[in-house]
Formats: sequence, C-alpha cells, structure tokens
Amino acid sequence: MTRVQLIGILATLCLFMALYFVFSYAKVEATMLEVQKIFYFHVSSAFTVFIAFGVTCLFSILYLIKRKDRYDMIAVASAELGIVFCTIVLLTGPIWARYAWNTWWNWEARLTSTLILWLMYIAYFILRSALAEETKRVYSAVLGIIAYLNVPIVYFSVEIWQGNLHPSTDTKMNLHPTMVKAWMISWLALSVLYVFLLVLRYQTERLKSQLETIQYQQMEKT
Amino acid sequence: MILLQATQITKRFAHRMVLNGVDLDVQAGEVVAIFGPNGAGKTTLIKILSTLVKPTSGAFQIAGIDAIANPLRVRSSLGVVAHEPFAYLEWSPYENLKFFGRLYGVDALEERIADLLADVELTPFAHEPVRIFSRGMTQRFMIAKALIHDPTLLLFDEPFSGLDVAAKQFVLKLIQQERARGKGLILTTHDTELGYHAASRFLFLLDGQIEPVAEKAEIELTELSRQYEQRLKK
Amino acid sequence: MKGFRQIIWLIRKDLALQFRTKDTLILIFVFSILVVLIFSFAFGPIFPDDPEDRAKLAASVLWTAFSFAGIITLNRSFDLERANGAIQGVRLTGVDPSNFYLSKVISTLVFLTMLELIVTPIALQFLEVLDVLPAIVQERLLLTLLKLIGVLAIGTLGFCAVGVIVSGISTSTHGKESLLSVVLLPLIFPVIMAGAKCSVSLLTTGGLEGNFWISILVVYSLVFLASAYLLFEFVIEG
Amino acid sequence: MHKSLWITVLIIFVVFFGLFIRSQVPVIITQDEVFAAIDDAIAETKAQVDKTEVEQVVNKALEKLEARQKKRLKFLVSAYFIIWLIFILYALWLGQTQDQLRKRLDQLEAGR
Repeated sequence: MTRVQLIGILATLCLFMALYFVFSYAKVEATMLEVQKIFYFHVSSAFTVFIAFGVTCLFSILYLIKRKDRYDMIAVASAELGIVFCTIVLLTGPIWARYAWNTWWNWEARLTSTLILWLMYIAYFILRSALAEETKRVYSAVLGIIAYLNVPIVYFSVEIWQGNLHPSTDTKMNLHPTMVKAWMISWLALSVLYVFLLVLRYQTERLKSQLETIQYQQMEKT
Repeated sequence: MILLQATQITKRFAHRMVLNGVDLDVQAGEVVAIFGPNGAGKTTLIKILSTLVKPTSGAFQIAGIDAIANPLRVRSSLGVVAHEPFAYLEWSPYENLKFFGRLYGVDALEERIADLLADVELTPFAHEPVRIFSRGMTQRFMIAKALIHDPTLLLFDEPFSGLDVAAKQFVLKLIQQERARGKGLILTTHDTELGYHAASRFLFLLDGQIEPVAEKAEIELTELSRQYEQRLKK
Repeated sequence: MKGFRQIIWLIRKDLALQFRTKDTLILIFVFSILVVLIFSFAFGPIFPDDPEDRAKLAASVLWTAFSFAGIITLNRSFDLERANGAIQGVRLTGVDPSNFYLSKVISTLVFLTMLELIVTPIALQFLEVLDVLPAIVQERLLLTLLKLIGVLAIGTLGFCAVGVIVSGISTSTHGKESLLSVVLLPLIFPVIMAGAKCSVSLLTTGGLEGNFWISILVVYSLVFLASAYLLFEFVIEG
Repeated sequence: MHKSLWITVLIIFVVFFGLFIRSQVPVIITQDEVFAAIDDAIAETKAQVDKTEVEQVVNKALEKLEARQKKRLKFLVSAYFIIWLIFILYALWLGQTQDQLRKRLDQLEAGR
C-alpha cells in the first residue's frame, strides 16, 4: 500500500466520520431545520477554496524565486482543486437559496464573490493553456499571485454591494456546541480530502511532464 | 581585455536541449564568427548573450559584471542586431535613434545621430518611416540603432541574411570599422565565405555545442569551408 | 532621476505612436459610441423615468464602454511593443521593467481619460440623462461632470494597474488576444462595481458623501499598482 | 486508484446516507400512538372536547409536518449527493488520467 492510497483511505474515513457527525450527532438547527445541514460542507468547502488558492499563491511566489518546476506543478494542482471546491460551493449554494429564499440565484453576497473567484481561476487555466512553453510557468505564477490579491477585495466589495442575506455572524453565535463540533470535523475531513486530491493531481502533473520529456527525446532521435 | 566570458551555458526549451555547455570568450578588437546550420542554436545563443533570454544554467560576464545576476547593468555595453529590428517601424530612423539614444542616456545625441546616419548612408531617408525600407536599408538602420550608445561588445545574428551583394559588402565594411575602433564582436552565420572575411576567429556551433576551429591567420577559406562541409555531413 | 526621465520618454513614445496612426483612437471612439447606441436602442426611446434608474443605466453604459475600450487599447498597445521586437529594443537600453510598467499605466490612463472626456458628455446626452438630473445636480452640472470624469479616471487607473500586467502576459499568446477580456474582466470586477456605484451617486446627488466605494477604487488601484510594479519584471524578463 | 474502489465508496455513501436520512423521518408515529396520546392528553387536562375532531386535526398536522420534512430532506439529499458525486468523479478522472499516462510511459520505455 502506497502512502497516497493511505491518505486516500484516511480521507474517505474522515468524510464518513464527518457525515456521521453532521447527520446523527449535530442537533437540528431551529429555523432552517434539516436543510441547515448543507451548511457544514458548503462552508467548509468555501474555506478549503481559500486554502487551495492560497497555496497556489504561495507556490507561485516560491516558483518566481526558486524557479523549480515542482512549485509550479503544486500551484497548478492546487488551483484546479480550488476550482473543484468552488464548484461545490456554487452548486450547493443555490440548493440552499432555493429552500431559504425560494429562488435559485439571488446575488447573495458570498455566492456572488465565489462566482467571480471561480471565473478568475477558470481564466487562469484558459490563459495557461494558451501560453507558450517557455513563458507558461512564470506567467501563470504572476497571475496566481494577482488573482489571490484580488480575493479579499472582491469579498469586501461584494459584501458592501449586497447587504447580508447570508446566515453570518448572529446565527453563528447561536450555534449549538454539537453543531460547532460537526462543522469542525467537516472542515477537517475536507482538508484531508484536499491534501489527498492535491497529491493525486500533483502526481498526474509529474507524469505528464515525464511523458513529454520522453516523447521529445524520441522525437530528437528520429 | 576580455569583453565577454561565458562558461557552460545551457538552454533547455521545455524538454529540448538547445544549448549544451557552451564556452565562449571575446577579447576587445576581435571578431568571432560562429558558423552553424539552421536550428543549431545560434539565435538562442545570441539572445542569451544579449541578456534577453535567461540560460537554464551556466554563467557569463560582460566587462567583468555577472550578466545573469545584473542583466540591466550590462545592457548598456551591448549592441545587438537580431532578425527582428527591435524598433518601432512606424517611426523614422531619426525618431527611433532619438528615442533609444535618450533611453540609453547618450550625450550630444543630435550629432551622434547625424554621424551614425551618415555612416550607414541613410541621411536622405532620416525622416521616412522604417516600415517602407528595403531589407538592406532596414539592416543598415538596425546596425545604426545597435551602435547609438557606442557599445563595447556587438552581437550580430545573421547580419548578412537576405541582403544583396552590395549590402553585404557594406555590412562587412561596417564590421571592420567597428573592429578597428577596438570593439569586440560576435557574429553568427551559415555563410563561410562572408564569415571568413568578416571575422578574426572561427567557431562551429553544432548540436548545441561549440567547437573551436582556428584563428584567421592559421587557416585558408577553402580549408575552412571544407571542414565546415565535413562537420555538417557527420 | 534617470529613471524618472526614462518614464517620461516612454510615455511620450506611447502617446506619439498612438497619435501617429490614430487608428486605435478612432477605433475605441467609434466602439464606445456604438456601445452607447446599442444601449440606447435597447432601452429607448423611452428611458426609465426615475432619476436613479436613469443614472444606473448611464453608469452601466459608461463602464461597459470604457472597460471594453480599455481592453482594445491595451491589446493594441502591447501589439505595438511585441511587433518587430520593439520591446526587446527597449529592454536592451537597460530600462527598469518597473519603470516600463509605470509608463505604460500612465500612457494608457492618459489615453483612456481623453476618450472618457469626449464620450461621457455624448453618452449622457444620448441616454437623455442630463434632462432628468435632480435640481441639486443641474445647478452644478459642470462640476458634477468633472467629478464624474475624475471617478472614471481613478477607476481607469485601477483598470490599467491590473490591465497592463495582464495584457503584457496575454499578448504573448499569438493570435489569442481575445483572452485578455476573459482574464481581465473578473480581475477588475471590484473596479467596475465601485466605479458604477460612484457614478450613480454622483449623478443622483452630485457628490460622494458617505460613499465608501471611492475608497475601494483608491485602495484597489494602490494595491495593484504596488504589486504589479514589483511583478512586472517577471512578465518582461521571464 | 481503481475505478471499482471509488464506485464502492459512492455506493457505501449512498447506503449510509440513506440510512441516516431514514432515521430522521418520524414515520414511526403510528395512528394507534396518536390515539393513545390524545386520550392521555384529554384525560390529563380534563378538557371537554370532541375527540374525533381533535384526532383529525392532529393527523392533518402530522401529515403536513411530514410533507415539509420530506421537502427539506430532498434538498439536503441532493446537496450531499452532488458533493460526493463531484469528489468521486474528480478522483475517478484523475485516476484514469494517471493510468493512461502510466500506460503510455510504459509503452515508450519498452519501445526504447
């Protein structure tokens, strides 16, 4: 059994544990009742998005300083995972919205900013695929940093743009201790899952680069 | 005086080694001709030596300054003529020279421009946009642009390609002139005859590696051509 | 000091080249007018009566027109540098990449602000905004217009701060210049949002009292001017 | 990673998730229990009420509550199902890409 498989099994176990805590352990919330349970994975995913894009930014900076291909691979892998978690936030958000406000999309602040974030990093990948091989890594690193600098500004301005529809501060205060615990465990589970997928994605990137090297070597010969 | 010293320069594009351990040095008053077929890495080498492209590994100094760590500092002692004009073709030679001269911080710029344009025989066209120039005229303009700040080391990438006989002779003359002024010069070409006339030392660049050949005093043109043909066949 | 003079010469170069051919100027002028016309046809001839709705319409038209005109300008500007390796010529003079960045931001800003000066009054007239402005704004019409163009200029500064570095990257992809809009628009979302809100506030109250959107514009511009100033070296030098 | 492994994870998820949801639905409240409870309540409060009417109202109320809960659970289930589907599809896709890359790498290595 490889180390990656071990992390994978750990991630799966953590996820099932989180599910147990969410559905059986945590008390049902008073106003939103069972639908509130979407919140555990929805918000945890949103946090993981920040971590993922943060890792992209960090390794982009490291790449610009050290110029190791490894760092670029980690940055790209993490950006892609950020998009995956972003997609989850964007899909579960409307489900919540549909129940709570009877509409699929209502320009609620944090959902809107997540959408902008999602578009930003989709653009990161579109641009990356169009760049020439020599400049690709440096340029996407620059973009990775600029995009992340944008994150707080986007969140802040969207927050002002739209008053708070989101169950933010006041409901959080009323969370039952069991809910807090379930939420922490969900977040932990998603973090472990993030690490696992990051390793998998990074491996894929390395395999791709190995394959390209061999292909070029063979082309040289002929 | 050593103007340029390069050791073990390598350049990898993605997965392809273009340059594989290039050693090179140029003294003042020396013209080094680098012969090589298309795709041998001549243009890449010139781009690296002109600090426009970073090498994958290796080191080189220009006038004693580490050019990889301080590319901005060494650029003022470089004059580069490449395939592309490196200039704004909507502008006239005069406007280009004035703009680049100012950026370099050239003193007595107006006189310098007048002298240079006279040197390359472009005075009558000083105020025409470069875009309408013939290949030969553009090449002369490019050489003038490379010389505007009186650099000590000149890097010419295929300076004769696409020129007619008269223009080739003209460029040859300019090269000799600059050499007489104590400049160092590297030129790349695949034409052994022109290279022989222009240079004082010869090198081959094959498969990303430099092979020293000879000083001009040691070798005849026919022998040089024969050796080059032979190396190409291998 | 030398760096400062170099910036001035680089800006003069940009403006001189843009005015030499004039095609970019004409292009973005016609483009902006067309955007205004399309909105006018879509909403007109009867525009919303409420002054605030009318102001919102005007703000959205102006910011749409100027964002896309800005994208066209940036693409053109960097095409000019990449064509014939002109930018390599500039690099060879030993100009600090950060100074090159600043010159590009300023020249693009000057260029777009000129466009805004011309197009804003025309757009406001076409959308019949001037007639419905509240009395408080009517009294100080000229001042309000100047303030509006000031806000547009600050927004454009933020736009250029990010736009110059992103177009420096995107123009290296030959033939895929349209990528710039996809990459740039999400990044400048705060600018467009804040700029539009400021414009609405100006057109309805004549001022920006109690409006923090202007501070978002300023903060955004400063954050990205500073970070792109540092990062631009990697775009130019690789 | 094997495809079958991920599909197993998905199936286990669906089964467990179904059990969790099942355990939350109060369908265990039967008619008899309702009658008994109403009898007890009337006896305790000694109120003068029409027993059958109360029974009807209580049953109606229970039905309504159950319907609402079913709606809520539908939302909940779809949300978590989407989350798991995305994770598993992404992991599957990654695994498949890796397998293909490894296969081609082996082919190339063997060809040398």
